[in-house]
Amino acid sequence: MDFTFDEEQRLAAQSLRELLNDHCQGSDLRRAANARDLPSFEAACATRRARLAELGLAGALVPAEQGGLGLGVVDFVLLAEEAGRAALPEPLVDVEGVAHPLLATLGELGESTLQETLVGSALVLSAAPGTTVLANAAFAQYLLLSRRDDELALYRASDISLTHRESVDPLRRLSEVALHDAKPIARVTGATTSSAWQAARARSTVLNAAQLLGLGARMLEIAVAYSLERKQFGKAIGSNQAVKHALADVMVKLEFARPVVYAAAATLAPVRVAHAAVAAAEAADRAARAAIQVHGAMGYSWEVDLQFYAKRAWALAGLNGGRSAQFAAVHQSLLRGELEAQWA
Amino acid sequence: MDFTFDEEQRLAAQSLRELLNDHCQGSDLRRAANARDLPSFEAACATRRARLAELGLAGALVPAEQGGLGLGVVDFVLLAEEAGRAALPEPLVDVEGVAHPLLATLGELGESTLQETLVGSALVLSAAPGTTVLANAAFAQYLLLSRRDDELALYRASDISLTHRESVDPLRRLSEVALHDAKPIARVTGATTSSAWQAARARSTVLNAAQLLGLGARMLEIAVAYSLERKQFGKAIGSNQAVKHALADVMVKLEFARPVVYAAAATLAPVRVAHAAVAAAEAADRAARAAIQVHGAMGYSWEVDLQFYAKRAWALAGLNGGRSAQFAAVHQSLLRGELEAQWA
Amino acid sequence: MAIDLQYTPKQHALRAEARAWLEANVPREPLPSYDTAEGFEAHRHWETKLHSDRWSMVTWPQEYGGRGLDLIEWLIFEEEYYRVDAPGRVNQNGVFLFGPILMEYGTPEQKSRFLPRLASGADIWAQVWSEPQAGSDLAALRTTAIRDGDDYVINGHKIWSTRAVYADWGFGLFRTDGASERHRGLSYVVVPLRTPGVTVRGIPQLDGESGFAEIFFENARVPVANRIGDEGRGWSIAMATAGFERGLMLRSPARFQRTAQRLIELYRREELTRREQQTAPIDPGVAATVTQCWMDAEAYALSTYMTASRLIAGGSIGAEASLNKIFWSELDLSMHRAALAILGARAELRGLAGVEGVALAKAADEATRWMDGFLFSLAGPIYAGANEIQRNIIADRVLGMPKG
Amino acid sequence: MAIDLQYTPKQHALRAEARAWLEANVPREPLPSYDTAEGFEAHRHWETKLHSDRWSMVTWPQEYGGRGLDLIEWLIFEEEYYRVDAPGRVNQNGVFLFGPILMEYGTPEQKSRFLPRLASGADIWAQVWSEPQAGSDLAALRTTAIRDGDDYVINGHKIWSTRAVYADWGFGLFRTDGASERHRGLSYVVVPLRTPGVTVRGIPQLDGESGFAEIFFENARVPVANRIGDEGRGWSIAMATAGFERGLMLRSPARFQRTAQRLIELYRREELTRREQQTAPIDPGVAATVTQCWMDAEAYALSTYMTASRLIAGGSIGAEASLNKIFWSELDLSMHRAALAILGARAELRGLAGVEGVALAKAADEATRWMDGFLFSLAGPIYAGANEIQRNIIADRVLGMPKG
Repeated sequence: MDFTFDEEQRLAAQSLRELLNDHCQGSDLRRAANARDLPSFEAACATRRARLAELGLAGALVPAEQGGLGLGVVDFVLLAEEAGRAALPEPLVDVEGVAHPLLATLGELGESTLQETLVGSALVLSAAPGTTVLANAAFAQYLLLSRRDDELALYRASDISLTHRESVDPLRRLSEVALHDAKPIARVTGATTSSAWQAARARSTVLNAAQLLGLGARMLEIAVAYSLERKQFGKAIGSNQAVKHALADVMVKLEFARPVVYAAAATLAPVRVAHAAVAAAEAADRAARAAIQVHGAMGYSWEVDLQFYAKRAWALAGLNGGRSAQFAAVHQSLLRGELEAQWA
Repeated sequence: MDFTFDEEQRLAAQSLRELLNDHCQGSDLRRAANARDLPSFEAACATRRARLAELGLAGALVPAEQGGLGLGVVDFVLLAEEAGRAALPEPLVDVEGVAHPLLATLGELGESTLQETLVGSALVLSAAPGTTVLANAAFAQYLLLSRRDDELALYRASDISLTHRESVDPLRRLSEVALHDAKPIARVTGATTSSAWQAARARSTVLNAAQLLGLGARMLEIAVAYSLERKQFGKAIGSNQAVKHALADVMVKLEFARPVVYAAAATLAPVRVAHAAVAAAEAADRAARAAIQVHGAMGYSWEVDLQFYAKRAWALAGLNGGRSAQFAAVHQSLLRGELEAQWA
Repeated sequence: MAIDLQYTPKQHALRAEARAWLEANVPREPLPSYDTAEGFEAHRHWETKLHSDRWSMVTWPQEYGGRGLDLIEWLIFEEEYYRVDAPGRVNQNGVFLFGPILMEYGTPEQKSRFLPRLASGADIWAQVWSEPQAGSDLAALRTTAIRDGDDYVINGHKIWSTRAVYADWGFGLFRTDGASERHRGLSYVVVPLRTPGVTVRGIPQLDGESGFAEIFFENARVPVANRIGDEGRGWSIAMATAGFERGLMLRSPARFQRTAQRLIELYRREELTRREQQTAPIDPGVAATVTQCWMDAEAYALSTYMTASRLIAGGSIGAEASLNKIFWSELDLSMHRAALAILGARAELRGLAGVEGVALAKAADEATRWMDGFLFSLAGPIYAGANEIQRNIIADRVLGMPKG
Repeated sequence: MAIDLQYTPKQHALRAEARAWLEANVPREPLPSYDTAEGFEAHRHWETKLHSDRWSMVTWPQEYGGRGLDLIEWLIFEEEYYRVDAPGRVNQNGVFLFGPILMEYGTPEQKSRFLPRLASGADIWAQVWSEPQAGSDLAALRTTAIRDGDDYVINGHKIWSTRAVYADWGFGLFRTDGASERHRGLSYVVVPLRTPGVTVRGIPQLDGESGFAEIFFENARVPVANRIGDEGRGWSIAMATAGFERGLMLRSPARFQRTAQRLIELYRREELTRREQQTAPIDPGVAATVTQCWMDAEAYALSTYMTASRLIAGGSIGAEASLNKIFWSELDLSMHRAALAILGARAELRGLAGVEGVALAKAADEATRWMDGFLFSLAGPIYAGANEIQRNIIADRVLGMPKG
């Protein structure tokens, strides 16, 4: 029993944080958000994308024998948190945390595509069966999509109908996805496929929870900074007890969501994963509301960077069934008498 | 549409308040609570009981042709609130609000008992079918009890097995009730009986809600007074924003529970009654918690009067199924699509 | 005349008349947002239409184009208005805030100059209170209106003016005595927003539209005749705007009851879908919130009826403005959060109104309405006096607790 | 050695050993409350029993009768302790608060004088901090201990001393410099509670028992040798007690996990009954709260394991004490409120333990346990520093916000 991250895990997160400090500040996000079309959006993100590629995270969760780094989700969770902190527009979590290891389960069928995407010359994304809208699909060359739980199919993005849709988060480029009669370039079926989808969904859920943690922490920082700077009735609003207590409560929510997310990443136990999603979404939502309210009318405006983090938090909170479905999952476990067996 | 109490309703409540100001202060309650046995408890309450009897409320909700005042529940709701405010130990609400009008539905069968209890020479109480514990039964000469919804039976208390039980509220003398083979002195059955029980339950629920309102308001007053008196770090604790906001929130809860309780009393519509029970219990519970916490460690002690009001609030909040069952009733109405039709 | 929650025949008749008129006249399709140029004009047209049958300002006296309705009648009208999802009132600042002030403090000339155009929608009014350094603290205002002959010369910077992007006129407080401090030396002045020296700039909101504006004044001249009430008396006139009626008129209970109803519809529809698809029911937390929201919307309505009855009976106003503000703003937020939780992943979709043949269009429209409402509700606890300030007011003025 | 949430073989072995010992030795029937004379002695006996097999203070060094366990091992022991509902620790003030202070600041003589008797339960210790005018504000203490030869002469009035009604000794802060103010001039002194000049009076609580006491000092004399650490240094010694370990040791996560488990059992049992009786299910609000409580109890446990791991790895403590205090106290209150809501009308019944053949006995026992827990949990947000003060600490010290 050792519930601490090791040096390597912490250093990797540190490197990503430094990169994002340089290339993913509010001004960078604003430039991308103001882009009128896809090419100018990509241009606004080009430098950061290049730096990210150099970081060597490709195939982080892909087994070493398939050319990846062979890491576990727990090795990736702090990276996801950093991506959240920065409201990173790039789908680092969706690709390295979810799609790549899923692609690797196709075995030989997906081998050439895996090699192509690992070296960064192409992007692969995945979406659980039943998904109709997918973020960042417009940038992908390959998509793992399926209509059924027990089928995993790899498509060329160009074979699929993708239509741009607006998200509340200006940095999430959504596409409505329609398979029509597209033919996959590889396809597997059967029970192991359905467990591969389940595992992908668990990774996605826990890593999104980690992003929400990062977003929440960032919004808390922004709120504190603003409360020190902004004066009302002649003193910094941050000296009001009501403001202090609201932000202290945000910190409580964040700090008790944190170990839940890490434990979920370490165990991938279904109840822990669902709990992580609930706790992180709740903490991030609380942070967003408190931060917007501390900003007073300012929090309501496009001009403050806070909006980027808040909108990302709202978008991520709905994924994989959303906070409500994950809460229901924990509740169902309770009704089935499964919760008592979690320890010892 | 006129949502104001009239002069007569307000004056009746005013009279009761004055009586209770004289005879139902914390010191009076404490004397009764310290009583070791039933006779000394009754002695501690004797003056107040005599004054209450003089108030002329007997048969308030009994039709005039049966010797009552012929009032409606809405005429009684402010009186119930005053009884709550004072944590009145006597079962004014249970007798005049619930049992007497229920007894009146027995018609000729209960006529002589009704006349006896209306002139105050005997006390009648009622308990919904299924009840095993009844407050103040030890003081009653007659009990309306039944094993079934569609049966209403009047018993002599002396024919029934009553065993003293402790309540968390030292001023509620509980009895465990067992009918065994007792023979009722009057008995009716049938559909009208079950609606009589339902009406009694609705009256009990809404008038208990009114008592909870009064209790909540009293606890808020006590908390405010204490916060002005008690100093910490050199200033009255009531000057702390955290304390102010907590008490302001109690007031919000109380003030928005109030019209719900009054509307429930005026209409006796099932959803409104359930809503009243939920709102009043929530407001009183909030008031109790805030008041205890404002009192700091003092709130935890037997020495402050606050305890009497808090304990009464906790006891009343569980009656008629309790806050939880009433909330469930509103929720069931929602699921059945009944809530949309409440207005216009 | 004890408590009686039955409507009178006259009240029933009013409801029937309002319902018939609204059903016949409310636009079939929702108007575009009044925070766009096109939507603003569409809403101005709706104001004119309302006014043509005296439904625009039903509580105003008949002589000014109203119906002289009392507060309960007004509540009934509002219930009908929200029942049919009639358009938002683009001129609500003029109708509910400025109009009543003008009737009380304006000169006969001012009334005849402003009221008819306000009533007909010919002039749409914006409120011009806040400044960058004075949010909830109006006494910290610094924008000056200095007398120069028959004019005031205005200099300064106002912000968070609702509707000001497209409105014709603004009303607000200006410092007419440059040397004064705090509450003293402020006057209540109305300003045309399309006049030299006045620059209006929209502030894009979280939802991308501009409901608020900044206004820059550089030697803008308005005649002294634009001052309402005495010079230096602006503070007390403005405070008369800040009481109960203001809170009530701008946040009628019907609005929250309608939202609660839409939330229940969303909940029941979703439950039905899940039963059909045999997936897990909605989580009990959201289920409980939906029920609680219905109860709170009812409580707010009942409370308003009770207050209205008391006012009609000659009673006076207590702490209702602060209590109401806290209650409705938290309710509104709670309802929208619950709706977004039910929508799940659909919640992030932005509207596709008018896009034909798109599978997502209905879901996206619904999501947009709830998300925009959510963003708006986030501001609820902020504007018109932060809830924390309302709690201070309750504690200080009602509960009698000491100032901090 | 990345994150690894598997227990080691050594940890498994410890768990097995503790489980076996506890199952063999824990009293079959719950002991009477330690706030009664009889219950106090029964609990003292249990302390002695624990100590006889070195389970009394498992984190103490072996030389003082402990097992030198690390924090994670301690957590495992606690899980087993609560799993079998073992008795509350009547000497917890001594074991977790005073013992560690004595080991760090005491002289060799003091250690050999106090530690063995503390460890064996021969002496039960009470904490003697608060005074009527100094609740959370310890620097406002006024009770004096003035040097007179080789003695201190104590005068004043302490209050809210837990366990003091029946305890043998008390530890606390006294003003040894009568002219000093605030934090200066305080010393850490231990006092026998059965000595001339010391009057202990129980304070009946909401549940009718006396968990707290007032202590009146009238020229009570204690030798100077009863001072722990230097004269006038009491404040910093006391503050060393107020950190993370204190909060953790007194509120081990296992306690809240056990309560959450009992709550879930209550909930499931009630659901079953209602299904059998075909009555409405438990309301969704309570259902959601039960689920949330389980999650929060888990979160608290995981958080503690994370902190313990960090401390074992040489890390230092941040704001955990304040964060934990807020979290567990609100969780504890929430669990008990949910239980009372499920119990409904049964909740008001007081215990009938030992009353034979009474139909209500089981329900009344269960209700009493939850109601007493509820009353206790109400104090949670108050004692050991009100939650509002903890929120100030987080805001001021961790978030770096300005003092009010």
